[in-house]
Amino acid sequence: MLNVAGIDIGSTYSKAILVNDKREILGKAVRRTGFKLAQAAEAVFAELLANAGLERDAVTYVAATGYGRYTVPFRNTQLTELTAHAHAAGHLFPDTRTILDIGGQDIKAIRIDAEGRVRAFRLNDKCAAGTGAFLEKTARYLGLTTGDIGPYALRATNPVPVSSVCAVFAESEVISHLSNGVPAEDIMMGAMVALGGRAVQLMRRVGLEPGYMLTGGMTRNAAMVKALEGNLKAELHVAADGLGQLNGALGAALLGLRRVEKLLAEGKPIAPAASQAAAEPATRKRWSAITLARKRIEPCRAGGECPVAIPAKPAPLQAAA
Amino acid sequence: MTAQLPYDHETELEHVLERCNAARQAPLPAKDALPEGFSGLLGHFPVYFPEEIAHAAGLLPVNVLGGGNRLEMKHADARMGSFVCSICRSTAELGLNGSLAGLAGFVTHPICDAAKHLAGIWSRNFPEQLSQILYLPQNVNTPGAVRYIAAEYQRLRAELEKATGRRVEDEALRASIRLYNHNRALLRELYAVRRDEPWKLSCIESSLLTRARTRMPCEEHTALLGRALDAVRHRALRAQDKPRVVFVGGFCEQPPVEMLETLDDNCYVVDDDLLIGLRWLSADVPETGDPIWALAESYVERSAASPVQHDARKSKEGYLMAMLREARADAAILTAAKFCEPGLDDQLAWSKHLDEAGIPYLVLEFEEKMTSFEQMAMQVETFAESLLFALA
Amino acid sequence: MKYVAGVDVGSTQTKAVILDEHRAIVGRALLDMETSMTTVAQDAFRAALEAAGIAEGDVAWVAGTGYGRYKVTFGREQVTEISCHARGAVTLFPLTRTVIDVGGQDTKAISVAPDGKVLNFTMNDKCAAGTGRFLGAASFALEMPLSELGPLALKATNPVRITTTCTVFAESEIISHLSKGLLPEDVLMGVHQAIASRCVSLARRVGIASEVTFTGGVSRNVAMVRLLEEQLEMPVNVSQDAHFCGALGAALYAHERVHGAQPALAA
Amino acid sequence: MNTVAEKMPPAPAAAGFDPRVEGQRLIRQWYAELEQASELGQPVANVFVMGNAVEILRAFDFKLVFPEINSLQTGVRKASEEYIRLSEDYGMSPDVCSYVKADVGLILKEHRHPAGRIPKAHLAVASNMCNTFIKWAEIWERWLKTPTFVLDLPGQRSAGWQVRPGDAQHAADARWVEAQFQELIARCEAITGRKLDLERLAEIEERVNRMVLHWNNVMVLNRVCPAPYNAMLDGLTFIGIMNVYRGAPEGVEFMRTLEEHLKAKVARGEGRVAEERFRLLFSGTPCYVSMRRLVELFETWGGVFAYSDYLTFAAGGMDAAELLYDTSRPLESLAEVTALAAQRGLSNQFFAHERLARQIRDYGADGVVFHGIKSCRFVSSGMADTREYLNRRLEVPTLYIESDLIDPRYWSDAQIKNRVDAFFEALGQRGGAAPARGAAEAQRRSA
Ligand SMILES: Nc1ncnc2c1ncn2[C@@H]1O[C@H](COP(=O)(O)OP(=O)(O)O)[C@@H](O)[C@H]1O
Ligand SMILES: Nc1ncnc2c1ncn2[C@@H]1O[C@H](COP(=O)(O)OP(=O)(O)O)[C@@H](O)[C@H]1O
Ligand code: SF4
Ligand code: SF4
Ligand code: SF4
Repeated sequence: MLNVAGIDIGSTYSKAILVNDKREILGKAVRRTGFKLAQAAEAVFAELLANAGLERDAVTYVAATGYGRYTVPFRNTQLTELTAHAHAAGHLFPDTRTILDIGGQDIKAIRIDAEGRVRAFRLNDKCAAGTGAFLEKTARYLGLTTGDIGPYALRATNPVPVSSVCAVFAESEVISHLSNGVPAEDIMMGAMVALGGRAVQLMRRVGLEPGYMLTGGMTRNAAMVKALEGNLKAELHVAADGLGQLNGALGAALLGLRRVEKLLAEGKPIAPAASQAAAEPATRKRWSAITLARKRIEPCRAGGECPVAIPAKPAPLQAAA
Repeated sequence: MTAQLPYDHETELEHVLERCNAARQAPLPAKDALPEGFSGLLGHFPVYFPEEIAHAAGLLPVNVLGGGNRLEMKHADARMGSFVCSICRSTAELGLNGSLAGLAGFVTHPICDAAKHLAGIWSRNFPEQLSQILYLPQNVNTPGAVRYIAAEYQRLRAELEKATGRRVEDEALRASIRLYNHNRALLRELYAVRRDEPWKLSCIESSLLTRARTRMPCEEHTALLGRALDAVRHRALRAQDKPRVVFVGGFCEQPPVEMLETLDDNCYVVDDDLLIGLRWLSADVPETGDPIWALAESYVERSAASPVQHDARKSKEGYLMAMLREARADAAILTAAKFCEPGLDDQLAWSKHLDEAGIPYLVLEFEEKMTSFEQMAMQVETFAESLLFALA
Repeated sequence: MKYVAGVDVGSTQTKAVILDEHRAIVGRALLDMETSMTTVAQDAFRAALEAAGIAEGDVAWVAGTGYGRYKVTFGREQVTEISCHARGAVTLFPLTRTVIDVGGQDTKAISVAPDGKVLNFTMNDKCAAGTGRFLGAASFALEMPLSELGPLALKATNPVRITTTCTVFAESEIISHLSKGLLPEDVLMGVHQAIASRCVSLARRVGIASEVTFTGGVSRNVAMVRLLEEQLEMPVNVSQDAHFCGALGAALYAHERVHGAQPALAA
Repeated sequence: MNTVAEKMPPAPAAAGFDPRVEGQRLIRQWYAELEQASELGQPVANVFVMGNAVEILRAFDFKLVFPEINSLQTGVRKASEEYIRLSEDYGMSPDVCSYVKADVGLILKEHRHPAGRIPKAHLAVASNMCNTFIKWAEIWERWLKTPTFVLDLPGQRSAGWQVRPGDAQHAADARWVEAQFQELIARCEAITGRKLDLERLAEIEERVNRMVLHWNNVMVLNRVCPAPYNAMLDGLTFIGIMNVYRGAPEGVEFMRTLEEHLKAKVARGEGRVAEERFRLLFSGTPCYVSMRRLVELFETWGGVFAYSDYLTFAAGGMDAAELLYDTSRPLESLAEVTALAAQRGLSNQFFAHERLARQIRDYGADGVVFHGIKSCRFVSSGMADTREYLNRRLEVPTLYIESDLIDPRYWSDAQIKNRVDAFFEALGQRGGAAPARGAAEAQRRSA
């Protein structure tokens, strides 16, 4: 019996899934990532084992993905979430060609081929305006929890446009809408339409090939799915049973499984977990880490020719009363 | 620690690289600490500059390549809009914070609108420096282009003569040309190693080695290159399972070191256009005859291609395809500096062409001042994964 | 009928100031933003009236300013916060030539002529990076009131460099630094430095001339004051009333309406 | 400048002439002619407004397409967003010139423009005045296989000296430009199968001379108070004609009548707005999607744009004082004037600040509005530094606003209004009448 776990350490949520060699799902787990990534990995893995009712040694192989993939100490391999999402998408909905993944801190649009391989992809800028954080901020202001956003917004009858590009400015836009008496659900839906527009724009940039799929935590938000479908004027595949959010983990698990199968078929040993593997010899020096030692401490010359000019520190001021 | 490696060559290479890395980060030498034979420093902006002319005038040519990601932008944001590429802004910052006060002059080229304005900003803020635009023409195809460039070079020569109070003899120019020819030949060898045995020389190492010429006399650089090449050839490194890629788009603003390291982690970069200006002349400049004419003619007839030079003979997709072919690359990484209009336009042209040709590619956008590389690493990793595992 | 008032409806806080005919502050109030800007403006005005111990009918002219200035429906006039901050700053510190106002969601730099008139100004655009909201994110992440951020940051010995510019992501960066065991004061100082350098580069756009006066809510933060001084390499004026500077400016405009232009205060 | 006026031939009064209506009619007529060009088998050339060789192309009877004007017209007709989005979806970066993006959108829409169908060009002439021109032309070259000619015009080499007609540098530059013209002429001859007719060229140049004279007078007329027209609204129509009909009889006629018309207006003491309180200078390129709104915002406060540097460079940068063609040597003179105009008007990074300072005086400006445009680095890259330089030397209030040429997504009404209001409050404080009416008006409008 081969059991392979896929662990996706995202910026907001950690997801884990366990599959057997028949590619059946044995268990799932989702929890907030928090800020200690290695601990998050341990915790979500423990939860996964508990849900599946299995012991740790029943798991043959662990494939890690997501933003914290290198911090999973017990992983046997790691791959990026783009590869993972693409593979799982091809597995769940073979006609998928364009994937949209909306996470807590970024959105990704991925175009894949019929075999579930990544063809092209795009990520948004480091700006919260187009991500799940944008909705969560708006929701926080309206006193909603993340889980409530979807059902609440679905009640909207007349969404108002939220035009600010900045998540922070959007907040004041929300205030001014509220003070004009606009119902909160219309504002919430408006925010989703705005986010949806930005997301579809990103999808366009990889080429809108029909066969759309939404993955990531946003699949749990029915209103967002509606907003996106409205914008795309097409249906989106969304995996059932909350599997959409686990899509990356599933892809990692499936790819891990394939790798194990290949190793076994070729009679090769399975690579040990990263924590047991001997540290790879650092053959290459990291030049980025090497700076001139004196540079950070004082300007090189009084004339100030140093490219990094650091002002001398005046004596600390007394904190005024 | 690494006793089993051929100790001497690794150490040798490390020494050379450390010298190069230090040169990259060091402040400009003070007036009394100039390398021997030089009476001052002449700053020039990418892409190409005829360093020979400055060298012969006894001015050390310093290629001003922006401030990297550790420079704090204090003044430049006030002088240039937020929509201008980083290299222009950080160069302005280096000027305004006094880091470039040691330059006798600063020469830019009409490569793009931002660089042209940089010259204006320079002249308004540093009237004491010789700030100039060297008009390398955007039309090198009309007969008469060589004559026009030669006239520009002649003008530059005269300006430098005026600034240094010393004549630039033809003989001195020819000597400089000889030096630079030798140096360029070594750089070509360096790139040949990358093409043939990329595991022996990473992209970052090669870029450090090349970049050192922007801060030291050509003579010293040639010596370092010679030592490095020797050491590299003896390196006992084996090929790993990594895709071979060509990296284009770093022709003016230089990608941060971390970005190149990220690429090295995942791929073999078998050719690139980093610092293309230093390698602009693709064959030896004639060492006889009128040296100015020889330089001008080489600019037109024996030169590389880049997004900032229009040349009807060199199509954008043509030279990229040639790079891919000659380096036997599997794929291309197309990059452009943020807000760099020429780069961004060509990036699109390249990607459309590679689409048609069915060659995989990855599009990245960088900024010299970027400090977070997680997203980029993820993209490069995904790309390498999709190339290698061919996951079907 | 000789009192005048200024109400500054900001993006995060609403401030009201009441002046008597000698231009002395007799009442002021500060309220956090609520859902309705109209009521918050009313409430702030009432609270200021109460503090002054006068009735609404005693106020001859109310001027509104700030982001929500048109919500001051009971006001007779609206003036932009740029003019108001300049006016207020020059009244507080007559030698002011540059005003830096850092508020909840915008940062402005204003250059004023020796006679106190606005020469030039710039403000941040379309992005909340480098505004008071950045501090708000820190206060949220550290679970610490705004007023304690500054003093704590000053204890830093080894400031951390904050790399995100986005105000929204700053929160998680702060938490992630803290979870790595970095000291709160060092992280906080990093946050302050990030804001200060953005403010200063904005201010350089109008050209910085001494004296510099720092106004807006963030001027109550001692660490920001200190960092601005360091980066500008000159002392910065900060008044106890700096937070009310916009409202004060508006009240001064109102005063001028009622009592006519006053002679300039200082040389 | 008076000397120029005296040279003018007397002209009949321009009764019943409405420059905006007439201008719009001419632009419509031009687009209609473009639509017919392919049917009639006429040769078509793409050219830019700066550093072009329109005189030569006209001598070969090319129909001229101005891609910049196509792009700005999508903005004026409120259709630009669609075109820009199309090109961004195609893969263009959001950070490049939005004129280029709108044009790529036009190609993707198979040359269907709101003003009509744009014919395919047989030749494109791009200059290096704005380097984006070259990148733009390269797109056609690659995509539409349009033969492209890049005209390299040497700009100013450094600060502190300007070439003068006849000095060695100018002679050398003119020689280089002429060499390129020779090649261009050969190309045109190959396309049209005709030889260049020097007399035609001289005739066209003569008309350009007259247009330039009138145009310079028109600009000068706005020095009086009240200003007869708004440089950034009416002015835009005028430059459109200066470009599209450069060297054509209709162009001369329009400019002549325009000058007449405005002279009459000045004589009547009529201004663009009822009450002119502030005379302003506009530096930079306009935001075509919202120019009317912007001008409205300014005019509610009694602010009029008396002049804009755009009027000069976007009309080819010719100053009647020294940039007139010598029609007895049409080709040589064309090269000389083109080389000189490149240095004077177009490649201005070394002296933009001095020129602005002079214009502030000439037009009696109370303030300067800088309009920085994210996507146009040609105009905007040095603007902040110029502004800072002026701030240090002149006590003129300046306003810096940012938006885009034609991309409506960069226009934020609330933000711009806030800045404009504050600017006028500042101007009001600096003396002159208290802007009470403006404030009241502004309040009424936003209520
Ligand atoms: N139950 C839920 N209902 C609605 N939205 C949710 C729910 N759970 C998560 N989300 C949304 O999904 C986002 C996180 O998605 P996820 O893909 O797990 O993020 P990441 O991989 O970046 O950690 C959150 O920002 C939130 O907006
Ligand atoms: N006691 C305090 N100590 C330090 N900072 C404060 C304090 N009170 C408010 N602030 C800061 O001031 C900001 C609000 O400033 P304010 O000028 O009122 O802005 P606005 O006018 O946009 O509402 C808050 O975001 C906060 O960061
Ligand atoms: S990076 Fe691009 S935009 Fe910047 S100076 Fe170089 S060519 Fe010009
Ligand atoms: S615009 Fe707003 S959401 Fe975007 S980076 Fe700036 S602060 Fe963050
Ligand atoms: S950058 Fe400016 S000048 Fe150049 S093409 Fe674009 S709009 Fe025209």
